Amino acid sequence: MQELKKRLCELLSDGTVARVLGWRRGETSFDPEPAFFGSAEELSDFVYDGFCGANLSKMMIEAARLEGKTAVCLKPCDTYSYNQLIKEHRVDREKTYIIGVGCRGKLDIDKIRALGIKGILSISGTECDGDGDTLLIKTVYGDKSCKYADAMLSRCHVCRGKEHKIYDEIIGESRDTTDGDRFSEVEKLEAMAPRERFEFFRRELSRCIRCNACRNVCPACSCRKCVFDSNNFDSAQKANVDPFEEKMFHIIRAFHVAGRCTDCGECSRVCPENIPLHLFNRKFIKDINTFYGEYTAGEDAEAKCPLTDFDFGDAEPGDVTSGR
Amino acid sequence: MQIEKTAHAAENKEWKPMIVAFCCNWCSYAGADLAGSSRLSYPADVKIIRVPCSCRVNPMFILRAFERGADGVIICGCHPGDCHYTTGNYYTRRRMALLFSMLDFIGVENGRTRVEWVSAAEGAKFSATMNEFTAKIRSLGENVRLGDLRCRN
Amino acid sequence: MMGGIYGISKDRLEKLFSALAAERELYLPVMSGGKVNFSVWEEGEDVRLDVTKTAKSPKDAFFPQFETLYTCRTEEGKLKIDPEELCRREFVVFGMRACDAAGLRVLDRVFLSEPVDTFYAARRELGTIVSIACGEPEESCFCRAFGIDAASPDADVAAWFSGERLLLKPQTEKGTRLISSLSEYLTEADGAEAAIEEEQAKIRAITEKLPYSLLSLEGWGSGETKRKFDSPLWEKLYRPCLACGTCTFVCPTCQCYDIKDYKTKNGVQRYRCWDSCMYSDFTLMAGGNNRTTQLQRFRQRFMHKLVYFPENNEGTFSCVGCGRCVDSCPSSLNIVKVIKAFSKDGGDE
Amino acid sequence: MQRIGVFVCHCGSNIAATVDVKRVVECARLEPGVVFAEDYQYMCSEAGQMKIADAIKREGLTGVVVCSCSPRMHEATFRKCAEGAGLNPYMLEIANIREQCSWIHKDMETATEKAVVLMRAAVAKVNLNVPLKSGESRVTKRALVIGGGIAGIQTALDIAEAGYEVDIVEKTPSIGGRMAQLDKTFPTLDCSACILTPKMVEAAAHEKIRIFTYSEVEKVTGFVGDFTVDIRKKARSVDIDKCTGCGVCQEKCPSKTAKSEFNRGLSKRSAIYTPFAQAVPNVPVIDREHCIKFKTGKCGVCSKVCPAGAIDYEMRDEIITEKYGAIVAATGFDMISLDKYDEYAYKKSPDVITSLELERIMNAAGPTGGHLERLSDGKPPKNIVFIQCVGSRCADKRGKSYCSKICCMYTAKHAMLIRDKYPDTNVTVFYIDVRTPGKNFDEFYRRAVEEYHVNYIKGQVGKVLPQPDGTLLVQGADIIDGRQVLINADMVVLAAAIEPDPTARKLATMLTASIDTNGFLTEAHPKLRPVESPTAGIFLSGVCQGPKDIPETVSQAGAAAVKVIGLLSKDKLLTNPCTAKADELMCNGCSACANVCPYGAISYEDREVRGIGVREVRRVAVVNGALCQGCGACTVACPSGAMDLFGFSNRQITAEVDAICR
Repeated sequence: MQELKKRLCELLSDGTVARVLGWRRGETSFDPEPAFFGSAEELSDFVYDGFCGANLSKMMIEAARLEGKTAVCLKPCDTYSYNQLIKEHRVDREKTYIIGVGCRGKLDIDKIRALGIKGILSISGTECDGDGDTLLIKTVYGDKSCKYADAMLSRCHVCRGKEHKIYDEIIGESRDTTDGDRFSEVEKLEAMAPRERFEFFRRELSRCIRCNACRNVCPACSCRKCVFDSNNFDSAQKANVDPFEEKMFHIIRAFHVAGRCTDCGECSRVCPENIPLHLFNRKFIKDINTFYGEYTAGEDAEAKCPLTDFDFGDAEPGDVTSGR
Repeated sequence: MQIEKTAHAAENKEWKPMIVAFCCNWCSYAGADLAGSSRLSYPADVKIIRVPCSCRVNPMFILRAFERGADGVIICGCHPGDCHYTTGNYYTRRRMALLFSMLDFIGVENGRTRVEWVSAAEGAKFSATMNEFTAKIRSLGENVRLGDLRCRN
Repeated sequence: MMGGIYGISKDRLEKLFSALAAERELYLPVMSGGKVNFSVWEEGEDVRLDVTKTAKSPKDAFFPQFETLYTCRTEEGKLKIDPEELCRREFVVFGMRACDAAGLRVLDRVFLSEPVDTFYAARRELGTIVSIACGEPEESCFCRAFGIDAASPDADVAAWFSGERLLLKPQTEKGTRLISSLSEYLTEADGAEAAIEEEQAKIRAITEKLPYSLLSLEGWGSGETKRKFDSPLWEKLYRPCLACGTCTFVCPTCQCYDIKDYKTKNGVQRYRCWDSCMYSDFTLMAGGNNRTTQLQRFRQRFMHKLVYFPENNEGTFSCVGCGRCVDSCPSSLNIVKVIKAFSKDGGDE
Repeated sequence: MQRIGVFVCHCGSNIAATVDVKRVVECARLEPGVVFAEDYQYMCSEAGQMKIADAIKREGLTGVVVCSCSPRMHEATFRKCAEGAGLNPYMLEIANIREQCSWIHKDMETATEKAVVLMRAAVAKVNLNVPLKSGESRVTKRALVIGGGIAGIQTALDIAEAGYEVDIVEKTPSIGGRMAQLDKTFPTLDCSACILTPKMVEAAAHEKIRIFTYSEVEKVTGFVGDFTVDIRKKARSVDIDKCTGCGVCQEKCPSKTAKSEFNRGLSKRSAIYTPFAQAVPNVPVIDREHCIKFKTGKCGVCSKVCPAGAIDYEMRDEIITEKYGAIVAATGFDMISLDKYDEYAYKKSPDVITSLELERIMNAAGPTGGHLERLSDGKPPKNIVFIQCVGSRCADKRGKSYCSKICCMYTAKHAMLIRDKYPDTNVTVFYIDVRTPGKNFDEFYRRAVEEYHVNYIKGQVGKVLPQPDGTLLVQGADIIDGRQVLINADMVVLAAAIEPDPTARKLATMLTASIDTNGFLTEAHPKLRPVESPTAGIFLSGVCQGPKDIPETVSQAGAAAVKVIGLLSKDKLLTNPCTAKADELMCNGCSACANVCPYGAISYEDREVRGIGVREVRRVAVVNGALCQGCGACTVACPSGAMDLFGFSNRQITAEVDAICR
């Protein structure tokens, strides 16, 4: 992190960039927040560790409106999102200086809590450049520890690789964290009977409180005004009124980001009710791969989105659902 | 604390399926007209909404229909390659393939949605399709998985 | 029976719940999908009284996220209005924490003052609260900063876990009624006072050690409104805010709602649903919105909780320090950070 | 709130026999927004229309629903009627209670119930209708014809004759196209040049026609009535105004190694050349690849010998930008490459030739001076085999799935001409089918068989094997007699499939005109709009749209011209008001809509956007109303719903859904 901080200071002081977008140390060792830094002095609060899971690429939409260049710290998975935003003309590459930061998996405080660890005062072993695989956790109820991997966000277990797809320079090492199959959850559901699937989603979605965190954090959900906030379809709504409304919201949201979603996993990370929202997106990704050939949104900034493209020989909607 | 309601107890009236058919203006709507002028009947449960092209059909409309109590939604357009706007139905095909797959994924019976290509000359096909689709919906019964129960008030 | 203390062994709780649920609706913290929330209890559910904080506060037992106010319909061209009936069933919310119970006092100030919100009042009337002291407070808890004692909840019935027993102490008439109706399952607990005191001491000792417990609210409350409003700190603080409504919807004291119409077969159903000051259409009017930026919306939330509300309510803050927003903010933003930022330099920077 | 009138038509008994129209009227009266409802025997009759018009005026209606037959039948009628009564025509909607209700249902109760629902949906829609006004766009009264073959020439001449200016862009040095390469034409056997060259001259001389030869279309922007086209005039190296066409330069040119394109590579030409003697313009070009001056810097013979001083080695490509109201594609065809047909030994033996090469051989101005002889040894062939459908009606990927249409007839022509001129030559034709639908075509073919005794064998040729003695062993099958046929031929002529000119694909992209899987430009409707592209203002002439012979090409060329004239005769164009429009405040500028627009109607502009609390420059989608055809693909591609379609708006369709489902 020191190297990264030093480089950021340099970029600011030599005038390459007007500001830095990174993470600011929070009140504890596990609540850093995304922040802009305008000077080397402000950077003293800069932090980059295992809890810096937030995908900063969406904030670059805002940064594009600011005067001068912004240096942004992007993890490998974030660079997909950034590419996708370039493709959609939402960010300004010219005004961006991308520092590809290393990643050895990001941590989820809820995972630690789920291990029954309460009253957490501080956590060590979260450094990005460290290579320990144990976290030491000080709590009001005594000292605890857990495996780094056990505290990782679910998405990191099915990481698509630690290669930055776009960057100006890379600082820090990455470590492969993949130990699961990205589509296994989707496949498991597919194998279930429709009735079971329905019950599964009903149970999960019934917890939705329509807080919109999933939408607002999503780099693909970058609409200036969401359809669910406008009256264009007579669809303005914020209540979770009935099980179907959540389905409508989540299905449409997933549909709108289909072919654009980079599977960054932010939706599931931020859900206060722990709803596995990534399942919708992954289902679309899997279907797109199966029906129209492998496609990875954000792999580059040029490829045509499968939903604004077609092939004369595409599968018929009827075959697709009965084919299973 | 989820507000949940269960489907209304059997109303006195016999259940009749409610089916929304989106038809493109150039082929399928004309196909429906031909079915009409050829007196090829199909159930009155099918109600047609005219759209310029099948690619005008937004998934929002489909979910809205289900939310409002539709039991089945069918989209009809020109055959691939014959689109009045050259490429519209190709986009429809992709969009609906993905949407239907998703509905299936969340456990909605996949017979409730359908896309059928019907040309202006295929009155008989239009009628046959609607008969078949209605029969399918009847066999599936009332849509309880997607409906918003308030709309039945 | 008022004043007495009653006990029940942990393994008989399930029986107690059955008895409670037989007569009335029973809300309990239940685990589903890895999260604990209050919901109407059914046999066999995974009740988790050990979890300090539910994801969502239990306020929606009294102020649901969505409720119908009335229904209009046309019949033969004539308009008919069916008002929604007020709550008529008794219910118990079992397992609330001291902070949540205090949260209801905040809601009371809003909904029970004139004009009284009849929907809320009816539920408040019929609902009995059993609140359990927090055996294991968490790091994000800071109820103490608001003068709330996690060790002695202010509710119809206060309860403590002590060893293998749950000790219950009715504190209101409603609470007494509830306890008497359960005499079959409860026994008068001997030496309970001492056990409770012991438990309380333990809780208070832990609370001392929690990082935010000693948060100072100096400078907040009424006064110096404009200075705080104009503080340059907001510009820095709001930046990571996603404008989602998580903090508002998990909060036990947020009380804002929106009223909307749902079109039905032959009319509309007028309903209200929680609103969030974080949303861009919050207080949207025909002529536009008086808060057009996220900075303004962000500021509104905290100014309301820490300045406007106390100003209008004899110094009572509209925050009870439950810490749910601290736990759930996607950007790790929270009221603690705001309070601390201002306390450092009074907000002048 | 609208003031809607509902008019329910009995259509005699067509509707009234199965739908209780009175009940529909009664139900209509209870609908929100409806202030008036009535029924009538025949709404489309003059009296019926009067009722609508009167009610509009009397009741101050702002919207009308007619419950009647299909909108495809009378929507235009009723909208015109509404307009006459002072109501915006787009405030009227039809509920189709005949084709989609009374005609298919027998039970009165059921039909009436459905009719009421359809009425409600229409009322719900009209409640959200807004008056729409067709936009106007100007028309540039000049046409562009791309391609200078017979199709292009004919189209240009017809347009010019009607008094409009027209430009022809031809990529080769001369107009004339494929027809100029032909010797005789079927079924009259008249000389191709004799009927074509006068037209070429006429076009060149016409005061309304400008011809840009050796030029290509580089860029097309704009839309119907108002296209802007960049034309690249390739450097000819010869001043077209000074050159007298004397031909000395070509005679003296020391580089004579280039293959003559016009003679299909069967002869050589000089580096400075005109493709053929009757070229229009009769001005040579310098082929810089073969010119010694350009290759080595030394030579300059042509410049020295040119009496007019027309040679200009410094000449550069020039871009001309011109505005047009209409564009006609007449890019024609070429023969497919036979590289993949090894079995016919086309590459191996000079005596296996294509039909077009035979045309050149038979032509008096061709490589052999019109004498039928083998290219290998110059001997007259005694046995000639014609093979049909080489690459046409082909199931595999090497060829084309379609019928090239002209081969049967030109082969009959060739066979007949050969038998006529060289009666001792045996001519055999292998065919799959002989297709002769056309005026005097079958008679022509019968003559070849009956009078000229051409040996037609139904069957395909498996292999052509060059023999050591210089002959070609043709192994074929006679499927009628069910036997193998072996012929020792001196010459084999392949009727190779024709395919769209390779430039058509690029052009289609520039014009946003669609092409089919075979590369032919697609017509707007295969039957009713065969000479128009789906893209407004783009017309199709000749083989670029599909295989056709000369008479068909000429008639299509004329038809395209009429469409162009019809367009250019207007001063203003009314645009379809049911077009898409983006809400600037909501638009993300993400380009999803533009990516699915088949008409290139959506562009992006950096515009200052103003709204409550918003004032900034943003990249927003702008729909060109003149180009947009209103399909709505963009509206679904747009995630925020910023893009909406007039006449079929999101809220309108949602309201219809709600009305049907409630």
